Amino acid sequence: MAGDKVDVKVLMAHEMETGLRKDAKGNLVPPHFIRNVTVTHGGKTVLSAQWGTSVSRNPFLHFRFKGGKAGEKVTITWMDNKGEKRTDEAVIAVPA
Amino acid sequence: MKTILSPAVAAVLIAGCATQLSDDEARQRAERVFRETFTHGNRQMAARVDQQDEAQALCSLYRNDPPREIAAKIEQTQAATLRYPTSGKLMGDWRQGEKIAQDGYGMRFTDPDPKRPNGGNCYNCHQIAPQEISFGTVGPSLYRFGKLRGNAEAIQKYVYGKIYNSEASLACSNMPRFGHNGVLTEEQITHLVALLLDPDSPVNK
Amino acid sequence: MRIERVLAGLLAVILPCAAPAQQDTQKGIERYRQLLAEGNPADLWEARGEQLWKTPRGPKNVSLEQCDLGLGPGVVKGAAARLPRYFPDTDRVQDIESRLATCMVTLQGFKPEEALRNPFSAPGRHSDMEALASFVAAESKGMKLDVPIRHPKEIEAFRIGEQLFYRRAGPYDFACVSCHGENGKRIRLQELPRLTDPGDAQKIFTSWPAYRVSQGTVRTMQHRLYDCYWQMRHPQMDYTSEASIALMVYMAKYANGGTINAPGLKR
Amino acid sequence: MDAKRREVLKTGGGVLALAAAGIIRPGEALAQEWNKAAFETKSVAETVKALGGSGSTPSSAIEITAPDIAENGAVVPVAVESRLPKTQAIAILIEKNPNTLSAEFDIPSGTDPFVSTRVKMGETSNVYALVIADGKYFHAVKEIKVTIGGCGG
Repeated sequence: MAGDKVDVKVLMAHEMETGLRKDAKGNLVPPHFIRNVTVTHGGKTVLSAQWGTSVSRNPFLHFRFKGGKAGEKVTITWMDNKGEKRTDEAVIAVPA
Repeated sequence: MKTILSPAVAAVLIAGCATQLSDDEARQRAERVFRETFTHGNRQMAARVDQQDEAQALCSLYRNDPPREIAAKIEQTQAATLRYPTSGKLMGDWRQGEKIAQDGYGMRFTDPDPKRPNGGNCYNCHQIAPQEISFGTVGPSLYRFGKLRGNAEAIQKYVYGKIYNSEASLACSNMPRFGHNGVLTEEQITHLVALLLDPDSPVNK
Repeated sequence: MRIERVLAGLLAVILPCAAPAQQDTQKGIERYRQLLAEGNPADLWEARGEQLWKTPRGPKNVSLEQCDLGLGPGVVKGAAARLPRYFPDTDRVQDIESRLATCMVTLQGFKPEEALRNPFSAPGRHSDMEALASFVAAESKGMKLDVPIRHPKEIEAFRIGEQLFYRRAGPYDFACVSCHGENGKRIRLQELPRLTDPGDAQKIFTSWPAYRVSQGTVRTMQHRLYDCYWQMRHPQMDYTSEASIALMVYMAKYANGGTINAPGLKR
Repeated sequence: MDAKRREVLKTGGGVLALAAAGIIRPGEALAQEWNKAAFETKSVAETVKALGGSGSTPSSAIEITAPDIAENGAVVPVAVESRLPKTQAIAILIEKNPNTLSAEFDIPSGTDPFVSTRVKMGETSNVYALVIADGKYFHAVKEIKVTIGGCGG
């Protein structure tokens, strides 16, 4: 069995600062944004993305891949321009 | 038994009183609560909202629907505040008028620069030039205002007066009294008159 | 609102209301909202709020799990659907936020000023209150709003809120009713709910807290009122003030019966 | 990663992951490629070049799903689906933004040639979906109007 098509929706908590916004004192806030997003499943990359500053704050990502089975893990990692990194895992749900 | 019962009776009585809180009592309590809710920041601003003027107080009291004689009184006193430009010129530059109509800046507690002129917020409530698709509908559409009415002096005076003090012609209008309340200057109002009445304004194209 | 009745003669032409494009604009905006509904970033706040709720914090190092939100200590399911309400221990009518602050003080040992210090987030600065309120509201998702207006203090709050709703003041002459007194009106492209119409009120009141795309964060009902007064050119509304809660009770009277759909997603 | 939440919020063969606020730590190895030059481009033609193409051809096999009007430019939903065989990458370009390229996605085999995300738009602009398929460059374009919302500035 090839497994199901998996619908992946991700929300990420991140400011996604453009570097163009000024703070209350009128100083430019330095850019701070996610540059890379990688999604893996079973050791295989199922999506990799490069982002600029114009991806919206608290980014949303939706895509689909084939071959995932209920109960298996999907790993999502992002890294921003300051080198901060975060990895989350989600389990593929049992089809309704 | 009596001693146990009496507090319950008392409670019922209190509840009875509260449900019968008269409008005047409710209003007095609301005034106190209102004054207690803006204790931070700019005191001048707080003083200005604490103290309603006559029109504000009457319109609040009658929920913007005053009886005919009260409405007439409001319109009379508000008409007496109308001041037309000393230059006699009522129509300014529609291009500047468009900018003022778009601009929502001014008089909020976070607005820092007192040197920047206040905006008029006109598009928030009115359709004006057709190019701006993001317009409000709280007020009537002003699209083609001058096209339909011309720009004779009488209509210029009417528009100027409406912006200066809307309640001079309509008691308890939802529209701020921009001139009377010191939101917009005489000159700014003449630019808005032009936006609505100048044949070259996009409003009338 | 009353119609223009003094325009006799001079300005008798009533304009056709809007250009034909208006319909398309409205459809475009609806489509925009429909596409956004696919993922609500408020879910992130809800999740963080749940974590905050369950994590021992404060000088007493206890969680908020035993907080009494009106249905008894530890009952969070359905509590938001009955707020604001009167609480005998504080002798006040309290909303979600004011009650959460009470629990932070009584259960966790925070000072009152600490509990109320950071209600509204700013870029780079989270607000625990926004997260906690999102979680608490979400725990009533799908339930019917049933705010009690029975206790004398609840009734008094309603009466005060009613007065405040119509109170015009400031350089713009605005009251709440200036924008929320008629059906089918808009500011720019945003529909304005008529808050005394159950049809509108039931949809609106029940969708706060909400993620506001224009602000990139979740905002609470307290912030909604604070922001309204800001737009009304009033001074800064005190957080959890009696007036703010009175206005909520007034709105809740018309919103009761609506289904909780919080945290919502708004412009 | 101790304060991490692992929850599956949606059923039906899908996952909804919340990469929520929590413990963040500087990344270790995992040096990842980021095409700085491409993200600094100021026009569609420059971006295509920076992504390795010499030009691109319009294609009706690329579908952009986005609103005609955005209520707020800070969050504009844009989805791109390609029906071009051997789609390798999808990029989203916003012509009138200070920097044209917004996002680029590599699509390995087994992944649908479809992505949906949200972008910031400074003003009304054409939005381009650029697709690299079988080594060739194709695009579709859609105008999205950005309106002034709320009570205005």
